[in-house]
Amino acid sequence: MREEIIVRVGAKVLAPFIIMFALYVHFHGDYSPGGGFQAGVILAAAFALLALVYGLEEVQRVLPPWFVRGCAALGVVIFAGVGVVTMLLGHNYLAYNALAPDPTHPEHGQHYGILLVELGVLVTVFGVMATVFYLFAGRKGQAS
Amino acid sequence: MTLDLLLTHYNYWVVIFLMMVGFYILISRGNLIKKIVGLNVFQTSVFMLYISLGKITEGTPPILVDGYGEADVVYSNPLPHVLILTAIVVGIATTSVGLALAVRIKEAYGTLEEDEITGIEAGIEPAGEAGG
Amino acid sequence: MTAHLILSLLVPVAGSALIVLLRRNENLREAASLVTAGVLFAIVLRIYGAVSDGARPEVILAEPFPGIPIALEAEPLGVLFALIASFLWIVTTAYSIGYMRGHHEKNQTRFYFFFAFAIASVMGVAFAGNLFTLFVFYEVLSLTTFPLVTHAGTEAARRAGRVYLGILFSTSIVFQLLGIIWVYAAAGTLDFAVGGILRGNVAAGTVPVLLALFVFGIGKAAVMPFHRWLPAAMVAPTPVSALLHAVAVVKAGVFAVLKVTVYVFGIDFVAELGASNWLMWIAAATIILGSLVAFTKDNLKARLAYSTVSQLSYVVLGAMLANSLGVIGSGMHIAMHAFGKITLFFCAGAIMVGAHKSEVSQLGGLGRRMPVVFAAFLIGTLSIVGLPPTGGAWSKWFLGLGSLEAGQVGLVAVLMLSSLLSLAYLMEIPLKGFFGKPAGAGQGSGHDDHGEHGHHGAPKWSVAAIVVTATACLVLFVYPEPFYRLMTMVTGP
Amino acid sequence: MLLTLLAATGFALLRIRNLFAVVMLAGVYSLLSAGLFTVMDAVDVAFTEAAVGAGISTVLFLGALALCGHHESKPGHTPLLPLFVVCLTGAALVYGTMDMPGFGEASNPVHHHVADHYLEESYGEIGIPNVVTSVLASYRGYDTMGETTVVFAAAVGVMILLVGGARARRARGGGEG
Amino acid sequence: MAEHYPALQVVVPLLAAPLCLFVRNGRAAWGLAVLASWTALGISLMLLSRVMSSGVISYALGGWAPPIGIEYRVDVVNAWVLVIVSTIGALVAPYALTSVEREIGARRIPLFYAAYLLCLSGLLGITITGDVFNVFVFLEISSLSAYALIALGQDRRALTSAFRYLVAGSVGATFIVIGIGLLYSMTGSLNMADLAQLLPGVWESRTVKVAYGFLAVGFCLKLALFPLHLWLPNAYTYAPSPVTAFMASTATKVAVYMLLRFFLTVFGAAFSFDVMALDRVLLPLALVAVVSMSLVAIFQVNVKRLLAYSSVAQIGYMILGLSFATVTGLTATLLHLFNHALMKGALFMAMGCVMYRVGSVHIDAMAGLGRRMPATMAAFVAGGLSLVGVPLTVGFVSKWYLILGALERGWWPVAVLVLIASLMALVYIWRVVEVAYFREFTGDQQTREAPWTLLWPTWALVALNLYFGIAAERTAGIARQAAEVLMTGIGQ
Repeated sequence: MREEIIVRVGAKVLAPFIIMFALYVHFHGDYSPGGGFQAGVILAAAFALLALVYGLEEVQRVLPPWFVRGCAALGVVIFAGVGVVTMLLGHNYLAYNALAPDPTHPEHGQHYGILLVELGVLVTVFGVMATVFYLFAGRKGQAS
Repeated sequence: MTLDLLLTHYNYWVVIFLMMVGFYILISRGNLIKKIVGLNVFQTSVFMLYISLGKITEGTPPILVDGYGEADVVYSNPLPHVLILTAIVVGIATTSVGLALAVRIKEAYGTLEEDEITGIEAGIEPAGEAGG
Repeated sequence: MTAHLILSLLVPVAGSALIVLLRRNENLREAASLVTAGVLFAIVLRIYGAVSDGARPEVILAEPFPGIPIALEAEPLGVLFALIASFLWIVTTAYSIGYMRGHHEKNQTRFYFFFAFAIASVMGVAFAGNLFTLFVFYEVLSLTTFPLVTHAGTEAARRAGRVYLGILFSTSIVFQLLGIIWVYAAAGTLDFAVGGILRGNVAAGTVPVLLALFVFGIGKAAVMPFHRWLPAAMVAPTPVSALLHAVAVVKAGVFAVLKVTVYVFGIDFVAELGASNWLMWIAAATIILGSLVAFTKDNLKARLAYSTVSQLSYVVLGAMLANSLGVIGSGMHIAMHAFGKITLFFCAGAIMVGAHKSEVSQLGGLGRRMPVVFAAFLIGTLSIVGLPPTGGAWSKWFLGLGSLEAGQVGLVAVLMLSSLLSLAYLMEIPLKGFFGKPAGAGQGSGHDDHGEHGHHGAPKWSVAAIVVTATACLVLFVYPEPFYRLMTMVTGP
Repeated sequence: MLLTLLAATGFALLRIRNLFAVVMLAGVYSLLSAGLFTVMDAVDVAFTEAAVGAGISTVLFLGALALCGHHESKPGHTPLLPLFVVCLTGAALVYGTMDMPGFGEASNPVHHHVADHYLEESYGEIGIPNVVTSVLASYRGYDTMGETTVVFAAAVGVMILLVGGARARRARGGGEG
Repeated sequence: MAEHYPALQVVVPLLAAPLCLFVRNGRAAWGLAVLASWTALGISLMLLSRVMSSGVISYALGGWAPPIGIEYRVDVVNAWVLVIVSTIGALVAPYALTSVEREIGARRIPLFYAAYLLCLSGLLGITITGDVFNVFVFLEISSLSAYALIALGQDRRALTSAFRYLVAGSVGATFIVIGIGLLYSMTGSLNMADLAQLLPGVWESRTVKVAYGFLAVGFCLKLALFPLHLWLPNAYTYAPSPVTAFMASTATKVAVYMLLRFFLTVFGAAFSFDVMALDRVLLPLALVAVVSMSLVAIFQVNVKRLLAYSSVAQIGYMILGLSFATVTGLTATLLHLFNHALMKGALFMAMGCVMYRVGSVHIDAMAGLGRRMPATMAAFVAGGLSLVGVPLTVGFVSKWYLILGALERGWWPVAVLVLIASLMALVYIWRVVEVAYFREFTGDQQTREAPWTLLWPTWALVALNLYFGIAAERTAGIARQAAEVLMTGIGQ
């Protein structure tokens, strides 16, 4: 597959678009279908595509396994951390209103909160999907 | 009455049929990967049941067109969607762990057929226990 | 006085700790054992003094269930039992020093440790303030005596231990515990009370069933068919057989039966309903059958064990008679049989250590070499049979009177017959000892390996203990007063 | 129509023993169900199902098949018990739906307890038009946190199982317990 | 901070889990796990004391009042279960250090602790939540991490048993989801308290009854009620020792709790017992479980498997208490939740010590260990006696209430069966004891007592066994209060 120049170029061209699309899905989640989870999946799929075309090692040089693993954990920390922050601000767990204490416009705090937790979801899902993909793909050589 | 029931409920019943196909694959097939496929089908069908619950005839997706829900626009119920989004994620999580287990089982036993695994385990049972 | 109650439990426990601490020096260790026993007896004497003056000290140790505490209370029946057990513990400790050394037993520290623990649980049984506490200490006693029974660690000991714990636990869990919870469900309390707690709380028809749950559930009373554990327990070292399986454990069983009958059911209640009639005859059957089996046993300890089975049912019988005389006889028999039977076991042990003989048929002529031992055996025998001038005569007397009062002439006959039987199977031993011919060389060939130890005769410590208990048997004939008074306090005027 | 296709796919899944085909069909099944979700106004769900069911999980299945081989052997015995269990379960469910409110009726209780609140108040309270996102990230944000954790747990699980590879397997030979 | 305890209860271990992946060293991950689990224990104790003194605590997550948002609702019942889970969690965590270093490869140790913490937070989350769908989410957190933890066992059969558990667990979870969906379709609500208000209006509908059935099957799969227990024995046998100790003492307990919560609070005791005849369905199943599984346990040669079968039997006791449909019966169930966690925890931990030194838990491997590893085997004996139900141990306390409950209903044959089953427990425990104390030691002469790092958590549990066996007043009081809450239902 490595010799197929069209595939290589195609993948190279497509990948940024997929990543762009993922980010669009993420940030436009408020207005249309989509959000952190779908974006994370798509993002991971982009790298999976690159890995299929260029080989696992190449992609792992850009995105080392420890990095994606860290992402998987980081996302959870972000999400749960938002809750802890709102708690420290004197509100209930995950009560985003605490993030922008403006009684007339509670939605501001909600915006920040949703943005942050969606980011957490994105990071975790991307990290997890990439990790799982690496592990399955990386095992190929060892199977008897 | 019967016809009425049929018309208003056939959707559920087809979904139930699909569920049962998945369930049947899950519990009757010996191949571990096929079992996981069955589990997927089973769960996806359950998702359909939920989404069916949320559907309102003539409704539209629950994305507010003008900010506030106007009376003349009927939105489908968003809550089942949210639940199922969560459930889908849970489903893929289970699938990935199940597949990882299947891979390891294949490596350890050289097979993915439940019968053969049971046979191997029965075979090593005495030696394994006594050697313990 | 409540402090004394707590001390009666703590002293043996502390003693056992001391024993472990002093395990390096056996003299100190055994001194600790003796001192503990002495202190305990002194404490029990103080309690006796208070109780005979009419005090009823009580103390709550813990309250596991709301309304069901683990409580200690000293009342006459319990004091009687505690008095016997703690006194005989001193004697047995002295005896076992001689025995254990003479027999070169292993793991002596473990032996003394669990022995002291067993005594602590015996005290708990004696002073139990309610049925729950009684059950708790009863079970603890089973557990703490298990390592003593299996002391030898051999295959035979393991099997015997299985029978021992198996029967004691299954009866106590399936029957006794069921009975206790049933009583609680019906009466809403488990406290012992004069006159019982069941009157008016249960249907008349269930009383016999409930009573049977206790009589059979208290497996330590060894009522047939749940007696098998007692002969099995004889694999233990002789001091264990002597104190625990002739006195403490088995008496804990019959004591519990008596106590339950008197304080949970109430003798009048039982008598009115005739709830115990068929159980009387079970006890009577055990008396006779036990004696008959004893006849067939050539092994001395086994013979004594079946004799115990038979004699225990005297006590159960006395309780089942459900009248004052029967109960007095019952309590007296706890005391009298204790002194008699412990003497017999001491003698058996002394013969084993001194002459390496364990079978009745090997005893011929030994009496001339061990006159003190065999004389004591004779006294013990008389006491068990119930002949003057020994204490055993009194308990038989009251039991007989009780049977007559209950209108059970047949039971009097049973008592007579069994006395004759026991006379026959026990007298064989001193008779053989004094008048029989020494065992032939052919019979002894199997025991040649003992030759190098020689026939030293019984250890001094042991002989001293034997003399004490045998004398006690005689003294109790002249002076049964303390026990009699305690029992009349139980039954009331 | 979609439902019929789904049923056909399900049946094919049951019969086919080549696991590659099965996995592909499972992907098709997911896509079809995504279509169904769209028809039923669940666009978010459809999007996710397409990405997950047809995308990621197919990739994972293929990865697993590459490691495990792809033929399923013939079942050794007639699975009567499973069939019975399945029929019983299905019958119970159908029985249960008898009293269920009709499909798509706006008066169903489902649509009126908390759903009304989400549709009517969410713009004021949260200020974004996609109600699904509002509910997902805020009203039931905690569920979503749980969901994120589930995904993370899956990653931990897969790592536990597949990290280390061949070395771990050799060690296994000695560790018979 | 006190008002946030309900959230912190779950979030502390949940946050600690990803942090385990950032520390590269197994010991640091262990430190995190210990810290998080002890914090969770502290929080659960404070929650319990607050609930006891001032009643139900409702915590609105995200600040959205229920039923709009997700609610955490703590009453005596789940505060009690939280204490059970976090107690075991707090003792297994320190125990794991030494055991895991022996049984699990170094690279996986941080992962182990991450999965362990996830499992703990999942179980706590299931217990504390007042929202039925949230139950499912946290159920999956705990289940997924449990599958992975079990698969960490050294034997390759750990893999297959984890897979079987995964299938059974997923079927159970899916059934629960179906049940929840049906309930939702009839009421439109997911909040437990809310459902409890709404459901009486639709009691008569077949949908609710079927939902009930699906939830029942789902929970019974999760709690391994006979005959849905088949996944359990192997899973417990081949999992690493600390995992077995943890799972056996918590996972099935939480499943029992869910059953109680759904059937008695959400549906209501009246519906469960009068309409669905739950008691009459569960009674025979529980009795068969108690007797047959005790019997099966007698014939096991692998001690961990023996204890696993015993667990299935003990779950039967808990369900039996429920089937009495009385406050006393439920008290027995709730007490046994706690007590069984204590005794099985101690027993499996003792087996972990044996595994550590001897490398096997086959019954023949126990020969002579009474002398070689006196503290370990003494702990086993103590835990075993508790399992049998000897007085002064917790096992006796639960048995007491169970039999009292049976006699209150006048079901004395049930009481007799329970007692006979406890004799069977005596038989299977005693088999091990005899081998340990009466057989000659045949193994490696180097075999010594287990290290104290393993022994102290084991003995801590043994001590709790004895302490709450004597001071059962407190536990029994809480259990009774909780039983009354369950029987009267919510808001009445």
